[in-house]
Parts: sequence; C-alpha cells; structure tokens
Amino acid sequence: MSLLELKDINVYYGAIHALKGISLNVEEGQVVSLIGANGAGKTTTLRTISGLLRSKTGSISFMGKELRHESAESIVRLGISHCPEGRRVFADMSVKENLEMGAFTRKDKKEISQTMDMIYDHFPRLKERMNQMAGTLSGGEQQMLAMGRALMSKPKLLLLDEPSMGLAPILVKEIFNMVQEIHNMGTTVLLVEQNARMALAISDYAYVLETGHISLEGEAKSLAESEEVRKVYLGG
Amino acid sequence: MAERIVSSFWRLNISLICLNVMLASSLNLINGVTGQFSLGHAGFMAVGAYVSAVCTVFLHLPFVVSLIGGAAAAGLLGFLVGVPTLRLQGDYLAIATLGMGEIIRICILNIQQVGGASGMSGIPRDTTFPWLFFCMVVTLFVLKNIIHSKQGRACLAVRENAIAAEAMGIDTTAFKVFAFTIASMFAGLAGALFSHYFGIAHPSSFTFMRSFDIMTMVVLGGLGSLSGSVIGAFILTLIAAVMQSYPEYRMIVYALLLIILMLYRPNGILGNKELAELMLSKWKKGGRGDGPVAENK
Amino acid sequence: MDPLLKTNNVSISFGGIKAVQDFNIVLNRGELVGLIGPNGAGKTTAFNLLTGVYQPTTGTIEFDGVDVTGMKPYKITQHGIARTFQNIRLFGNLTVLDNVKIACNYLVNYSLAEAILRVGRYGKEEERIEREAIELLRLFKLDDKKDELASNLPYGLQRHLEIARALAARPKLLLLDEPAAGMNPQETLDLMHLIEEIRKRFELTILLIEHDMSLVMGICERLYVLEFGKILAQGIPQEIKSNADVIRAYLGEEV
Amino acid sequence: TGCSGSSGESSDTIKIGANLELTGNSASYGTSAKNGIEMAVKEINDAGGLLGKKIEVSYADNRSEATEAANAMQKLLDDQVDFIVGPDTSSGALACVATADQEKIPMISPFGTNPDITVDPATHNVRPYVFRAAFIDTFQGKAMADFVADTLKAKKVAVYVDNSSDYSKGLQKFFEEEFGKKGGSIVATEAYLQKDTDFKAALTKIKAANPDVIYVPGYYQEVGMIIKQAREMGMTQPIVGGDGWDSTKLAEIAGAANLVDCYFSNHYSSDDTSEVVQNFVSNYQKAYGQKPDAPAAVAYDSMMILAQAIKDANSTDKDTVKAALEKISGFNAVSGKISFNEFHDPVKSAVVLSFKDGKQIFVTKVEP
Amino acid sequence: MEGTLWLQFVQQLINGISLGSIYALIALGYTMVYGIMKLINFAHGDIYMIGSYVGFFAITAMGLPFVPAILAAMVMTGILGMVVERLAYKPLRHSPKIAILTTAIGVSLFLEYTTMLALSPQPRTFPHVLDNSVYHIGGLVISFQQIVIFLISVVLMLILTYVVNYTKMGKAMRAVSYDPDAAQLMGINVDKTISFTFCIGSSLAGAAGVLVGIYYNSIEPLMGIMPGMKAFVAAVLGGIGIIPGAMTGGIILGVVEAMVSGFISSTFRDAAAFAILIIILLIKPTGLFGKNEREKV
Ligand SMILES: Nc1ncnc2c1ncn2[C@@H]1O[C@H](COP(=O)(O)OP(=O)(O)OP(=O)(O)O)[C@@H](O)[C@H]1O
Ligand SMILES: Nc1ncnc2c1ncn2[C@@H]1O[C@H](COP(=O)(O)OP(=O)(O)OP(=O)(O)O)[C@@H](O)[C@H]1O
Ligand SMILES: [Mg+2]
Ligand SMILES: [Mg+2]
Repeated sequence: MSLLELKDINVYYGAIHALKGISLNVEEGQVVSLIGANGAGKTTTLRTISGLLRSKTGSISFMGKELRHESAESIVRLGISHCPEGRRVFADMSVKENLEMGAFTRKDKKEISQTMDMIYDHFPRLKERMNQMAGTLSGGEQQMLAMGRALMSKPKLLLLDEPSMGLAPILVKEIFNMVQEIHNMGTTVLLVEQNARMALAISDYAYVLETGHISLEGEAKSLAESEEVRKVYLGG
Repeated sequence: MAERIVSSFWRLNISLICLNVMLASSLNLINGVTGQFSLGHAGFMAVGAYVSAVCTVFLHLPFVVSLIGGAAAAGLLGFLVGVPTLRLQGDYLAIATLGMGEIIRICILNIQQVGGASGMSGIPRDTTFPWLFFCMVVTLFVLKNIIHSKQGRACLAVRENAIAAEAMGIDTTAFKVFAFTIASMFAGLAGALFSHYFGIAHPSSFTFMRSFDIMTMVVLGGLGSLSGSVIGAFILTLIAAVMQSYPEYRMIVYALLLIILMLYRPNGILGNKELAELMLSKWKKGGRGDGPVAENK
Repeated sequence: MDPLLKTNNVSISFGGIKAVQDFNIVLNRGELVGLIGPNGAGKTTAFNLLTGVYQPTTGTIEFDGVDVTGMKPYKITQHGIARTFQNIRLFGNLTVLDNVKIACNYLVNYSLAEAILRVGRYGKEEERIEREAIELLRLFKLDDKKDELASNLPYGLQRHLEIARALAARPKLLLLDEPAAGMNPQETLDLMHLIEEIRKRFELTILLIEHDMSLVMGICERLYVLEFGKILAQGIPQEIKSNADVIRAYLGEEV
Repeated sequence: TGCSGSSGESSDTIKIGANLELTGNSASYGTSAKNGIEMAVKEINDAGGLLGKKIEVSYADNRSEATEAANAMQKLLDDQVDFIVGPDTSSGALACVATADQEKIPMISPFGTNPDITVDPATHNVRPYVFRAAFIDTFQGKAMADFVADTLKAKKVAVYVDNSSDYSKGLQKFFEEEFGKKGGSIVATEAYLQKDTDFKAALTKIKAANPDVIYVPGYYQEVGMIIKQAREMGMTQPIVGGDGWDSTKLAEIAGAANLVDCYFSNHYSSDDTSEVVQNFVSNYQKAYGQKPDAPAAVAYDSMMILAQAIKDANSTDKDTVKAALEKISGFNAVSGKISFNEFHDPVKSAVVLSFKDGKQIFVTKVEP
Repeated sequence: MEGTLWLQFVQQLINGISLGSIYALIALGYTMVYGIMKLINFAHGDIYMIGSYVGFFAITAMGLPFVPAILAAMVMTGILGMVVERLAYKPLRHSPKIAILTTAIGVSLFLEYTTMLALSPQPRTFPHVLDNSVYHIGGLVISFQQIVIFLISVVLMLILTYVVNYTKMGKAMRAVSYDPDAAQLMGINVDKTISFTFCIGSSLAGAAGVLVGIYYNSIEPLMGIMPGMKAFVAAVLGGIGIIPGAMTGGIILGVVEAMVSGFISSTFRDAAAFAILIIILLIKPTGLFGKNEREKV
C-alpha cells in the first residue's frame, strides 16, 4: 500500500477547473517530485492533500485513511506537513516562535528542542536571527524558516512547494541536501520544483503536470533522460 | 404635476435617496476607489449644512451661492484635515476620521450663534426636487469622469498597492488628499441641500451613526462601484422608508436585512463592477457575470 | 564613459542590522549589470535605497546628473528609475491594461477640469496612452489578456506584466528584482531574450538581481556581488564565476 | 395639495398620527409618550369615542432625529391622518412644523420646549397649526429661579446642563436670566451629554466652586447618576432641576437617601389629589406597571386637549379644530390647568416637588 | 488656593483613572478580538450591554449574589460572542474587512433594538449587591467600587497578556491572526481558535457590563454605544491589538477627559478626547504601543 494515494482528484476555483482528475501515489520512504510549468496545478495538488482545498470527487488516502473530508488541522496531526508556496511565515512572530508554531501538535518539550537544534544546525542563519521578527527576514531567510517550521512537526510525509525559490545557489544546494537528509531520516517527501534538474536528481519517482492533468510519470532517472522532459523542463 | 402622482411621503424619500446617493457615491471615492477607510463623512456634511445655512440666514446670500459656499467650506476642511491624517492607515485612519467628525459636531454644539444644541432653524427651504436631482446628477457625472481619468486611475493604484503606486511615479499622499477633498466637498454639498430641504440643521443629524449609514450604503452597493453606491443608497433608504410603518421592528428588520445582504453578497451587490459592465458581460456571455473572486492572500 | 547612476558610500541599517554598507556602484548608460549575493545580503534593500523607498542613513545617490538622495519614490520614478518587485506587487483588482496605463500617469497631459468636463486634451491623451499601453503589452504577448484582472494571470505572466508596467513609466534605468524566480529553465530562457529585446528597443540601462545563474551569467555584462551589505566583488561574469570568495559565499562548490 | 378637505369627515374613525422617538437616543421618552397616548385613546374610545367616532392612532418612528422626524411626518400624512401628536424633542418638532403649516394639519408637540416651535423666528409670526403641551422653557426656568432665590435663599448657584438637549439649555438660559435679576450669581457652568455616565470630573470642579445650590435641568437618567455621584463626593448642597426629573426611576438610580434636599419643577405632582391626576397615575400604573413620567403625562394631555378641541369644534375639519385649539382655556389636564396663549403655548401652573424616602412630595405651587 | 488646586488635580486624577479603568475594561475585549481577527467588532459595546442585563436579571430575578451574577453574565456573553461570530462573521472570513465591519454594525443594531423591544427602552437600576462605601481621605474622595474596577482591569490585563504571549492557545491565536491558512498547516484549528477569542473577548465585555452596571446603577439598551466607542478609541490610542495598550489607552483617555472637564471645560471633553487621539496617532501612527512597522518591500 502506498503511503499516499490520490485517485481522480478534481479541484475548482470558482469556475476554473484547476485539477482535472489527477491520480498519483507516493510510496513510503521515497522522494517524489511533481514538476510542471507555471499554473499547471502543482500548488493546487499540494493544497488539496493538506486539506486547504477540497476535491469534488475521488479519494485521498494516507496510510489507509481517507483524508478528503478531514480538516487541514487534523491532517497535520496525522503526519502530513506542508511547507507552502511563498513561505507564509508568521511575520510578527520571532524566528524562534515560528519554529515553535511548527511543533504545535507535539507535546514533548525535549524532543521539540532537539528538532529545533537540528534545524539550527542546518540553517545557522536562523539561529543567528532567532529573535528577529520573521517578517523582516530576507526572502531566502524566510524560505529557510518555512522549511524549518514544516519539519518541526516531525512529519511522516513532507509536502514541499518550491523550496528553492528565490534562494542563492549555495542554499539551493543546501536545500536539496537537506531534502535528501530528511529523506534519509525516514521522512517521505513530495516535492514540487521548478528546478527540475535538481529535483529529478534526488527523486525516486516523478510526475509531470500539465494544465491540470498528469502528462507523464515514471522513475526520476528515466524521466530526466526522456526527450520531452529535457526539452521543456530542463532547458534543452 | 408630480405631486399628484407621487405622494408627499414618497416624494420625501425620493429626495432622501438623492441626498444619500450623493453622500454614498462621494464616500465611495475615498473608501472604494482610493481604498482609504474614512468614517467622518457626517462631519463634512455638517459643515456644508451649517456653512450654507449661515450664508443664507445671516449673510442673505442667494441659495446657489450658499450651496457653493457649503461645498467649498467642507472641501477646504477636508483638505486641511486630510493632509495630516491621511498618513494613517486602515483602522487608524478610520478612527481618526471618526474622531474628526465628532470634533466637528461637538464644536457646532458649542457655537451658540448657530443654535448650539437646539440646532439652527428658520433656514429657507430652498431645496426643491429639481435642485436635488440636478446636484445628484452633477455629483455622479463629476465622480464618474474623475474615476475614468488619470487622477482616478492614480486613486485606484493607491488602493491596490500604495508602494507599487509610488514606484510608478504616483504621489500617493497627494491623491489621497485629492480624493478626500473632492469627497468632502460633495458631502458638504449634500449637507447644504439637506439643511435647506428640512429648514433646520441640527447636530443630532450628523452623528457618527450617519457616517456608518453612509458607509453601509457604499459597502452594500459594492466598494469602488459608483452604480453600486447608487443602488446601496436606494435600497437602504427604501428599506428604512418601508419599515416606517412598523416602528417597533423597524431597526431590527433593518439590521437583519443588512446582515443577510452582507452574508449573501460580501463584496456588495455589484462587487467592484459597474452596473453597465455587468449587464454587458451578461449579455455577451449569456451567463451571469461573476463577482470578483475572493481575495486570495 | 558616461555614468547614468553613481552611488557614494550609501548605507542603511535597521535596528542593529547594517543591511547595506558603503554601497558604491557605477552604472554606465546602456549597460546590463547584475547584482548578486547571498540571501539577506542587502540586494533588495539596495534597490529600495535607489528608488527612495528607504532613505539612506549616509551617502548620496546621483542619477543622470541629479542628486536624488532623499527624494520621494514617485519623484525618483519621474526622474527615470523604474523597478519591479521581488514579491509581485501588481494592482491586482485592476485590468492588465489599467496596470500599464497607471504607470504612464505622470506622462499624461491633461488637467482635472479637462478630465471632469471631458474636453480639451482629455480624449487625445487617453487615446494616446491606450495605444502605447497596448503596444507595450503586445511586446510581452499580453495584449490578448488586456482586459483580465492582473491577479487572475498565471504567475509567470504576472512577472512579465510587472516588467511591462515598469517600462510604461519610460525609465532610463530599469531595476529588476529576481525576474526569473519561480520560472522553469525554458521560461527563464524566454525571459532572457525578452530582457535583451527591451533593452535594445528602449535603450535601457538595467540593473538586475537574480539567483538563477544561467540568466545572470547569460546576459549580464558586469556583476556586483554583495555580502553582508558590502560589495564583495565585482567584474565580468567570467571573473566572478571563478572568484574564490564568491564561490565560498554564494555559488558553492560545483557539484 | 390645495384641497384641505378632511378625509375623516366621511369615515367613522378619527385618525391621529403620532410622530415619536421610538428608537434612537430618546427612545425612553418616546415610548413613555406612546404609552400616554395609548392610554388617552383607550379612555376616549371606551367612553364612546368622539363625535360618535373611534380614534385610531398611527405611530411613526423618528429615530430621535430631525430628518427622520420629517420623514415620519410625511408618512403620517400619507396615511391620511387628521391630526398630529409629536414629535417630543424640539429638534424633531422643528423639522415638522413647516410641513404642518403647509399641509394645514394641526399638530401638538407634547414635549417640545424650544420657543421656535410655535413662533417662526424669521418672521416672528405664530405658526397657525402648531401647538405644544409642555411649558416653554421661560416659565419653568423662571419658576425655579424664584424658588432657589426666595425659598432656598441661595446666592451662588452652579449650573450643570445637558449640552445635547435644547430643552436643558433652554431651562438653563431662562434660569440664569431670572436668577441674575434676583441678584444671585452663577459660580460654575458645566455641561454633560446625554448617555454620559461619569460626572465626577465636572462635579469635582463644581464642588471646588462651592455653590449654595446646584441646578441640573436634565433628564432623570443622567440626573439620577449626577445626584448619586455628587452625594458620594460629599456634596450636600440642594440640587434642583426641571420636569425632566419626573420619573420613579430617578429615586432608583440616585438612591433614595441621596435625594434629600433635591427639588424640581413639574407640571403636576403625582400625589396631587386632583381626580385627573389620581386617575391618570393609577390607570397608568395598572396598564404599564410603572409610575408615569413627564413625557407620558404631557403626551396624555396632548391627546386629551386635542380630543377636547374636536369636541368643542364638533367637527373633525382641520381648520375648525385648529380654531377650537386656540380657544382652549382652563382645561383640566394632568399637567395642570391649561390655556393656550396667543403664541399657542400653554399657560399653566407649575409645582415644585421634593423627595421623601424616594417618593415625590409636594412643596409649593407656582402660578404663571 | 494653591492647595485646593493641587487637591483638585489629584481628585481629577483619581476620577480619570477610575473612568479610564472602565474604558480599559471594555477595551481589553475589543483589542483582543481585533488583535486576532483584525476586525473592529462594533457589536462589542452591545455585548457589554447584554452582559449588564444578564447580571441584572441574575441578581434581581434569580437572587444571585455579585460573584455568581458576574460569572453568569460572562458565560452568557461568552456564548453570545461565539454565536455572533459563527453566524455573522465566520461566513465572511475571506471577504473584505469592511464587509465584516458592516455586518458588525448590523449585529450591533440588532442587539440594541431586540433588547429594546424585549425589555423596553426604560433604564433599569441595579440593586445593592456590592459594597459601595466611599472613603474621604484628606479632602479626596474615592469609592470601594472604583478601586475594585481598577484592580479587576489590571488583573485582567495581566492575565490576558500572559495568555496571548505565553500559552499555546495564545500563540495559536497570534498565528491565526497573521495567516489563518498557514496556521492550519501548523495543526491549529482556526475555527476553534477564533471562537475561543470571541468567547474570551465577549465574556470580558460581559463582566465589564455587570461591574459598570453596578457602579453607575443604571442600564439601558443603548448604553453600549458610547462606552463601546470610547473603548475603541482607547484601544486604538494604545495600539489596537496590543493588550497593555488597551489598558494604557483607557487610562489616558479617562484622565484626559477628567482633566479637560476639570480645568478647561466639560463642553469640550469629548472633542478633547478625540483630539488627543488624533494628535497621538499623528505622532505615532500605530498608537502608543504599536510597532511602527513598515511593510517590507
Ligand atoms: N485562488 C485562485 N483563484 C483562481 N484561480 C486560481 C487560484 N489559485 C490558482 N488558480 C489557478 O489554478 C491553476 C493552477 O494553479 P497552481 O497555483 O496550482 O499552479 P502551480 O503549478 O503551482 O504554478 P506555479 O509554478 O506558478 O506555482 C492556475 O491556472 C491558476 O491560475
Ligand atoms: N524593514 C526591515 N527591517 C528590519 N530588517 C530588514 C528590513 N528590510 C530588510 N532587513 C534585513 O536586511 C537584510 C537585507 O535584506 P534584503 O531583503 O535586502 O536581502 P536580499 O539581498 O534581497 O535577499 P534575498 O535574495 O533573500 O531577497 C536582511 O538581513 C533583512 O533581514
Ligand atoms: Mg505553485
Ligand atoms: Mg531580495
């Protein structure tokens, strides 16, 4: 059984039909990438999984449990953490408080502080700016914070929406290293990326989304070599 | 004669509609078009009402001159008040303008020459329906043309994103003050017509409740939509008139209708579209013109 | 050499953070220069200083022979500096066309009275800017979407519209803040061509912030590298690529 | 409309329009007035009506606001009423008087005290169709000034006035004039607004001025709190006021113990032994479970005066009734023996009341 | 003379602080709801009114003593707050703020006039349930009730500050206020959090209603309007959404009113209160405690 299984998902924004019958699987312990052009529906897919949007049809099952009617907040408790597009950090809270918010569903103080130390290790900048208001961080700093915050809930499945967006090259590498590390720690990752080359390099499996439906899927390596993907998503 | 066809009660309410249309559409220039949150409209209306009354009663000036005097005084005050306060944002501006309106009212309350708490009576009842209608049409005409000019676009830009507007070469402060001044002027004009319609000017007519009333009309009609303000003024005045026969339930029903209408059309009846646009799009698509999509943060 | 923009020791700090320190750059007319550096290095802040959003604590900015230090943003725009924003700031509830028209507002010549009475220059001027706006949109392939609300455009097109809007202000200097963010490699490539084209057509000087090295190395003639608010290095892309400091601070080892 | 022919002539009811403050700031007065009118109408109808016709009342709400009062007036005209009772507040009444004259419909404002209501200030002409039932401020203010100067022997008075009410300011004006004439001095003038609840600051100032008497011509709700707070602050001077004090609530709000040495002028005393008053008070209490206050009494009177005029005119023709109203004289109303003077203002006696254990007690009567 | 002036000054200070702590008491709930929802809940003053009526009936009809009566009022208004939020505000959560504000005005009118219809507009008086002894100390006057109200507002301020800043629920409230969607992704139940906020804010208003009802000894259906407005001013003065700000704002407002009444003229008391507000806002556009935050560009 897959960890996450989407079947025939249809999502609308008013009259706009954003997802047109999407089905996809994420196996436990894998890194799965979702790539596609602007407006293809990647973000929409993630938002639907995490309960911020509702699908009109089909099913979303996570560890055998149906999520389609669960609230976003209970989905977090089930072990899915979503690092949203555009960072969405709590602007008027300090960096530290933001991280604490990430652990909202957790009780054990000691474990929480361990996770926090782990995050500070990876992003020393965050430790440096521990007490700065998140709203005044630079774009890249905020992205680190958003990732860190998502990890604070110790999720089984981490949904990452363009985590490398707006980051300096050195940090892009760091982010991808981190994704891999998270993966090594046993967390399953569903990754949305524009930087398809790097995404495919660290993924096990990948889906290509095109205007609301899945146009291609397969092993990440074979997709990276496929002519179609190379031309459109890897820049020739 | 019109008097035969329309009863005096409805004649009065049609007149009130004209006044409210002027008030709502001018407030819309501030709240809807420029996106600044003002709650002091009643104060400027009061200035227009009293200044014009002083013009006719004490200075014996002709009605037209008094109207212009009232509007100009309110506009001037709007300018003077606007320059410092429009630096404030959002709810802070709202409370500051509300305070401004109350200060104006309390000052009037303490000027014995204009009657203080007794109000000023004996104002000639020069406002006739043709005057009201004419002034309303002028107000709408001027506001519409402003909105569809570069000045209006600048105001819209201020509403949408002040920082970007500044970066596009727009002096946001100047345009906020501009919108505030124009709107105050028309509020003053409405006030002048108001006092010469009822023959009295009384501080109790210009409390913050009236500012709320006007704001409600704007919001109900649709922020930023001129025809929306017309419809909002029309509907709310009408509800108040119809409910006149049920004094006990009047305010309750009014309140309930207000809540229900807002729940049903949170972006106002017309959204930020104009009536003509909506009809056109309906006619073109043959479907319903969709209101604006809820803002997605 | 004919410098269009010259800054002298511009600095600003927020609370204790020295966001930009002794920032000295020179842009020559017609150049396309890149500004790169780690996150939080102060690039966007530098843009904000150049466009008057922030006032520098010390230092002066000279643009096109005029000292623009301390000027309000709208004045600076009117002097000829236009920009895009890192976080898109379109006029979301207005149409694409209106977004562009607003940017040429200060170039429109009619008075309030003419507008209210619809006489005199009003008609002609409105017609002119409408024509010019549509022309601009055509360049960005947005002319068929001119009546859509800006917020309804897909992300990539919103970025294009921001550039179009900035151009409508007829700038001499265009500042682009991460124009390729969130775009895939193909889209980035298209953007590169677009930038080249507008630069030629409008005889622009461009200063560009970007983290996508394919874009930066592909089109920039010169680069400034910022770190901790200070200029770490400058030079042509080839030099920068192999600069040890830049590799340490920004590029990272080649994988 | 040119035709002032009464529509009521042929029908079997007489329609009265009541334009009252049923909502808004003065709602408590408007509702009292409504009770008073309802009671009067019931009594009249139970006694067989007028000229063989029943009285029917249409109520219209004016939200305690001038524009709305005009609006309500039009609504009532639209309903084809024959006569108007109301509005209670001066500002509301002022917004209606022109219409009454224009439409030639007799109107009685129960509680409107502003002189301009019955006399056009611009022309100094009496408004032909407008009457009132309350005393105008001149008389009451003067009566109290006399009482303060002569009976209480006060030399220094502090005035604490309701700045949002022209009633209160009217009383203040005429009180000060008369008191000045009597050689007294006003040592402090302070003001509050309707719905205020905290008066300590102004009272502290008044206390410092050390007056012999404090004149508070306001409505009972605020006055009750003023008296309570003044006494709490250790101010023991007599506190005096006008008919706005008249309510059993006053004693509840102020506390009976605090009402020692408090006096007010009124139209009537509820322990006046006259039959009209006793009947009114007991019937009112039966019907509404509370003692009547001044607005209720004058509204009741307005209705009764109107009924008397209709009876006298033996017609419901508006002009005839108007003429009959002008001739009303010595009418035995709850608020005293009423005659209309040439300005359409009632001439009636006033009483000065005090309190004992929170109950009103009669002190003296002042003739006009 | 010097001495009495000094004495007067101290007495006015006492008067002002006592009046201010009443504003503060109402403002605390106001600011709390605002802090989380960014909504000016105009119905807050009316919930305060309902609270005083609940207290009144608990004492008169059910014969409850002071403490149980105040608790009953808090429970009832807490529930009322949640119901109002659920029915009238929740459906508009994604609508423009001004739409919710309009609905809030509707709710406010509804509560006022339903109460008026049900319970008559006549004022009611509280029986004697709380010690009302007055202390005269060297020419100064202060009452037990004033001290109680002041202490209660200080204690509530401290409790609320602690709750919002240091408890999990408080952090959830803040997170929801910045970004409800992101808060959901943290596992926060947004609906519950908002309900809770309204419950707390409204029950504070309810407590204030009973206390003030007892203190002034007179309640009526429109009693919430002015204190509501003043509390709103107090909240803004201190920096809306900031709990110690509401307290400070309330006290400042009270003291300014007392001082203006005492040493200038009581006729300009309210005008002065608003003028102070505007002046403070012009110097500090986000209130005394408000962070002068600029949007990061
Ligand atoms: N709130 C919204 N209202 C209306 N339409 C929307 C909304 N959000 C997204 N859409 C539309 O839904 C479609 C899918 O959008 P989505 O954001 O999921 O794309 P994406 O693949 O994440 O793109 P990007 O790479 O730009 O992030 C697009 O056509 C977009 O315009
Ligand atoms: N308004 C502000 N208040 C406080 N600190 C600020 C403010 N604006 C920027 N900063 C700080 O200044 C530094 C520079 O920020 P800036 O946004 O210029 O970075 P940047 O180089 O554009 O980074 P990125 O590439 O991530 O966008 C950052 O550390 C940021 O936290
Ligand atoms: Mg996306
Ligand atoms: Mg940046």
